[in-house]
Amino acid sequence: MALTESAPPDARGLDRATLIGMYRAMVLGRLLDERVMVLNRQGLAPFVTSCQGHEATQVGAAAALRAGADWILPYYRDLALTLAIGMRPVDHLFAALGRAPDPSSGARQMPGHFSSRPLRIVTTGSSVATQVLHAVGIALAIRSRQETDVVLTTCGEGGTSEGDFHEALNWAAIHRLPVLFLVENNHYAISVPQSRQMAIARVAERAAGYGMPGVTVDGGDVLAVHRVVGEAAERARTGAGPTLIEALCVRLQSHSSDDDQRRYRDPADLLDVRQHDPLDRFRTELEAAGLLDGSAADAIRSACRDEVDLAQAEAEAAPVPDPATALAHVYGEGGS
Amino acid sequence: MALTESAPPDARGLDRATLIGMYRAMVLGRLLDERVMVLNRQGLAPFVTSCQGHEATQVGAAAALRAGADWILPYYRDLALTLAIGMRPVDHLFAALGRAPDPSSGARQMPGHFSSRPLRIVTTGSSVATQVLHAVGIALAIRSRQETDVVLTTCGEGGTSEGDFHEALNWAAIHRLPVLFLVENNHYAISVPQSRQMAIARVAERAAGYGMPGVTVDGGDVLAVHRVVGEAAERARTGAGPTLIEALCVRLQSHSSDDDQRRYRDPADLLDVRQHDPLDRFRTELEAAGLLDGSAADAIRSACRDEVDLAQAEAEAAPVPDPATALAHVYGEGGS
Amino acid sequence: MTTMTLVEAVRTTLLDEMGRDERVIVLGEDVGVKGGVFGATAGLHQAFGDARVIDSPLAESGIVGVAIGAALAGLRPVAEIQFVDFIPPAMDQLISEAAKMRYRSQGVWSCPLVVRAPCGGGVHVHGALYHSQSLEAIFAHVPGLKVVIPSTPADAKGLLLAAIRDPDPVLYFEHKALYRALSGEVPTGDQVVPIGQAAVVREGRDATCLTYGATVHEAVAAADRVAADGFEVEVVDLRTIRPLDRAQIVASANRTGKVLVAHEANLIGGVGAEVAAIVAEECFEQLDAPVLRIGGPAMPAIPFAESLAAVYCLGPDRIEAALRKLAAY
Amino acid sequence: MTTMTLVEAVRTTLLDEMGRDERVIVLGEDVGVKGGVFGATAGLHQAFGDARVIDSPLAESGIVGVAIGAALAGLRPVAEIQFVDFIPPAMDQLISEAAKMRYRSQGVWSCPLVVRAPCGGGVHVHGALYHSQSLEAIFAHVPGLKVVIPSTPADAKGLLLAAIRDPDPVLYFEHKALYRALSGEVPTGDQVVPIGQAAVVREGRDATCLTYGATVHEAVAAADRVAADGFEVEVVDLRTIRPLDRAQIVASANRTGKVLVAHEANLIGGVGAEVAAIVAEECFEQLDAPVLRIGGPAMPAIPFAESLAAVYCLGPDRIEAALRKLAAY
Ligand SMILES: Cc1ncc(C[n+]2csc(CCOP(=O)(O)OP(=O)(O)O)c2C)c(N)n1
Ligand SMILES: Cc1ncc(C[n+]2csc(CCOP(=O)(O)OP(=O)(O)O)c2C)c(N)n1
Ligand SMILES: [Mg+2]
Ligand SMILES: [Mg+2]
Repeated sequence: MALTESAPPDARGLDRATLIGMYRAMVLGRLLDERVMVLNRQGLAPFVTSCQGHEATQVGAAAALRAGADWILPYYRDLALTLAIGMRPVDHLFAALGRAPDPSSGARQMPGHFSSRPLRIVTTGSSVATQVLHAVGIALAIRSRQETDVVLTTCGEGGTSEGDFHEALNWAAIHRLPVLFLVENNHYAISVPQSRQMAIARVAERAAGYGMPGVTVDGGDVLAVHRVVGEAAERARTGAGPTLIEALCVRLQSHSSDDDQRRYRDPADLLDVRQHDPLDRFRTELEAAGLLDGSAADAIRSACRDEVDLAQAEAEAAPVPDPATALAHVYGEGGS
Repeated sequence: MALTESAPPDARGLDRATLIGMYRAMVLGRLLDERVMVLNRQGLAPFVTSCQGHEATQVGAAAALRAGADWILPYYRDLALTLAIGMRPVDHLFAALGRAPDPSSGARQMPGHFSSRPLRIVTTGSSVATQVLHAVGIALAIRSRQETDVVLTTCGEGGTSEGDFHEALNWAAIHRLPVLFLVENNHYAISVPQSRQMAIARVAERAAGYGMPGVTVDGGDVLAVHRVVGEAAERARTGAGPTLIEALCVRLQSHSSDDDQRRYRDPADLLDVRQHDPLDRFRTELEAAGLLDGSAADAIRSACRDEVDLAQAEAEAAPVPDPATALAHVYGEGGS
Repeated sequence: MTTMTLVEAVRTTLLDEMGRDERVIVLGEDVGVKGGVFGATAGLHQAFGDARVIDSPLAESGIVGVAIGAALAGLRPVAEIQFVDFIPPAMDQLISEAAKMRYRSQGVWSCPLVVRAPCGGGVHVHGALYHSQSLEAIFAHVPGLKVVIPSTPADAKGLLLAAIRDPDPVLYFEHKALYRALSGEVPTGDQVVPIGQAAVVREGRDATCLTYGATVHEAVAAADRVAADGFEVEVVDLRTIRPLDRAQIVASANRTGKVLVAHEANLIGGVGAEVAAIVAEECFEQLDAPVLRIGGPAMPAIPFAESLAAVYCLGPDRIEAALRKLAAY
Repeated sequence: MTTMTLVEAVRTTLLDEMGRDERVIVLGEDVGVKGGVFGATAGLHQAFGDARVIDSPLAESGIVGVAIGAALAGLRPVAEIQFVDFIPPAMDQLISEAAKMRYRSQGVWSCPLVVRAPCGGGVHVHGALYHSQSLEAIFAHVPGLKVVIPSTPADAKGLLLAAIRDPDPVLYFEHKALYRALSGEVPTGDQVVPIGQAAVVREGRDATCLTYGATVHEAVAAADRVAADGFEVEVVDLRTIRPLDRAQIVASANRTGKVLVAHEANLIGGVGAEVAAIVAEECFEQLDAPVLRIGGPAMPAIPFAESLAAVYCLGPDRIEAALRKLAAY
């Protein structure tokens, strides 16, 4: 895709500021992710699931939605997505370090279990793909109140094997509900390759069987994702129902900080995915279009690094949760 | 489809005896089903799920398999299927009347929960679609022992909405296992019409999303079902993997003896399904082909009626289960 | 006050509450035009239409999962699972999601959701193994869930109102044998029966029978029989299984010094174990006899054949026998 | 005798048993080349290949349902669920199918199946709410299922052999905190530990602590502490949660007259309730103190932050405090 400063770079008319903003969001996601992995190796962050390789998909999707109005039901890999919607690096670092101000869960959940009511990022648990049904229920509520918001829910290609994924797509299709099912297909579920997860080449092939459109998009192409998600959101807003979107990603890191993918992936494969780093790609595109040069890119990078440094300092200074609160919020007030 | 006595009526070369056998199996299923419903109205059989309208599908499928070698995991509507595989009318009447000799469960389960180890009809519970996964596991065992048997499992179109259905098809496709998934689509799940069950016109459209062939067959056409199931079984036996078969049926009776479909179905619809009675249709075809005439048909009918009469007498004379056995078989012997 | 059956109390309460609060929706298999397989939702679809009375696909995890989502977004869903026996496919949504939603978000998100399901077996319910179970103990073990089981039409109404208005997920189990067997007075107003309060349904000074659901009526019958011999049994209907009314349990046990816990569900690991353990710990000094428990035997559920089903069910006879054992101690 | 960790005992037992019995297969998420997220199946894929060591799709109902089918057809599947927290999606297959298969067919069909899953939380296991639960009480309520939880490498081997050779479905839970924390002697031969037999792991005449899993070790530590003051506690490792070893429970309780039941799982409706209720009923005359229970508080599971997790976990301190309460009674 050719980008120029004068002509809008795609049919959706993204201007330079927006494009640079998307690039910055990807860089911020990457740097924060890298930082958390350093903290992990230092023994300070017990557990990490990395978003590296998924940034284009996540930022492209976020940019196509109305942050704070549209509902987001993410999964544990969506660091860059939740940042792009509006969570702050320090929010994620509170979680990584298990500190009380973690807005997602007050350090009750593992990091990567994002939540923010003001941003309409809905709390998720660890049981894979359960949130896909919640997305449908939220869409039902949206419909019943005749609102125009849409719901985005994400999961990995492994998550599509769960019964809940099936039940959710079926329900959404029957009622033509405003949900986007975004599958971030990185071809591995921990160690299980896609070929042992399904007998089809493309997750999007499932869509027809539910009676909804299915699209496979290059998840390394942030603008393509932006376009596809935007179109699906448009359809959803106008009552045309749900869409299954498969974004082809690469998993640059191991499944989690407890995993070592060299034990089950080919060295050649691991080299190959490095060639598909979505950050390098977008940067090259922006440079080719004359929208970014080396020094601007460096400036973005160092601004992001400063932001992460500051966030880390703030998070490290934050208190751990007060044990006296451990038993709170099991039940709400006002029950009989 | 035109039938003649001399030329085999279809590519699979069914001879007259086979065809008449299939017709007889359908008649027997119908008469037994009607009898159980009479017993229900008399207060003797507490609960019935009728197979009426599904006989062509069930007999066609059974006739395409190797009874006693191929495995069957049926659902509660498969009276004619299990009869055609080799269960006896009296077996079903023992169950209907809650008598001890019921081979399926010794009257522990509701009628319609068929089981016979010698016939490889596997016990099923009431939780819809769970058996579909068991079928896959059995196919796995078949494969691991390098046997050539296949597994047939059935459910209604409602059952396809359960997560287990999805998980089963996906697994079978990945491992190319010898399973036939036969969906008896009668367009209703109790009162819920197909349009509220799925957003697609044909259940078979789901198959492509799993990477297996999907076929929709007129389930009122016993020979078409026989052919489709036979072809799928052939593929499965030769290692080519599973098939999803959708047979379009009519539900002539209410969902069960506890239901009254006039409360939620159009009178016109109920009249219309009557026009699609698979028994009338096969009889007409056989007569047109000169393979059956009125008196032969009457003879079949009265022989079946005699068989059912005898079976009823035997079942009514059978004892109810001995309460002393109620606690047996919770666990097996030989555990440590 | 109006006299009605238990199923009618459920139905009219849903009707009233949907009229009062437009956030309330009903969803489940066959709850629409058919009105549910037991008629508990009859007339709702006519009154409130497709958008608020939703015939779901045949998928229980879907029903509960979608209801959770709707609750997160501000609706008040009342999901019906056709039989409690078909709740297990939804267990992950209930245990992993509904129960933990509030806790895991520090109270930022919550899940006000009711899951109704008919439970139990017994006389004239030819349900067999998969239409007869009582699974409340499983849910009573899960922090974040509440569990209620009414034994009268009035409680059916009062507890259903409480459940719908509760800020948290409530499992509301309706015993099938009570649906139409028994009619009772139901207050006409907005009479909530608070969750967590047991009720003394029969007074007595000599022993306490702690029970709930259909067994309450069998226990009262048994108590009446032993009363003929001067042994007066207090029958306590727990009504709420989680949270248990510990104060009432302990007070009654301390008063009488002899306790029987009785329920239809399987005895081993059942609700009775928790109740008996509470009594054993808190009332040790006051007990004049061992805490007895009776419940379903170690067979998977209630068989189809009546001859076998009778082995499962308690009935007043077995409760009476247990009470006489207490009397004789 | 060889010395090894608990996870190594699981692994070598699987290896041995697959070598001995070609009907044994292993299936689950990441059990193949990766060897499981805890390494419990490491080396199996290399030894037995794709056909017997099967990386499943990410679908727990599928794993258990397929295993059930394989068992029906004569194999001996050992299914791994990656964490016990992810068993709920498979609950219908376990409760409705595996548990009832034999009963509902009068013993004609059966389901010899093992479901292994790591459970529990605690020190240095940063599992948080969904990688820390102990759900055994749910399964212990279900007739037709067996539940075992080893606390030593030797029992891990012996109980796994028993489970694989058992004619019925067995849930086999492995406490993560024990996987590598502790090494122990493991007999080399074919040493089965029969299902249903508790073990006295520490003798004592003054009180009995009934417990299982990782808590056994905490209980022994606590017992050693109070022994310093002359109060000798018998610690009984239940090992099997269903069927419970009633004879051993009752004998020990009768001998000492003072009983503490302790486990990591949530207290309310936990296994301890059943154990306490048995003791309260059967040992009434011998008891010198109320049956005490301690277990997980009423919060959904163990939080991520260590400061919060500490509120959940028992540890030797709380067990010691409970034992001192018994001593003082
Ligand atoms: C119900 C359930 N089963 C298993 C797990 C353990 N688990 C966590 S992530 C994961 C793999 C997910 O793979 P995929 O969906 O492809 O997402 P990815 O991590 O590749 O982005 C597994 C097996 C879980 N969290 N929940
Ligand atoms: C898990 C589960 N949920 C609900 C039910 C109650 N139920 C029994 S049959 C049925 C409808 C099935 O419809 P379909 O699959 O189309 O089969 P049909 O009866 O039409 O042949 C329902 C809802 C059940 N048995 N199991
Ligand atoms: Mg993946
Ligand atoms: Mg149907």
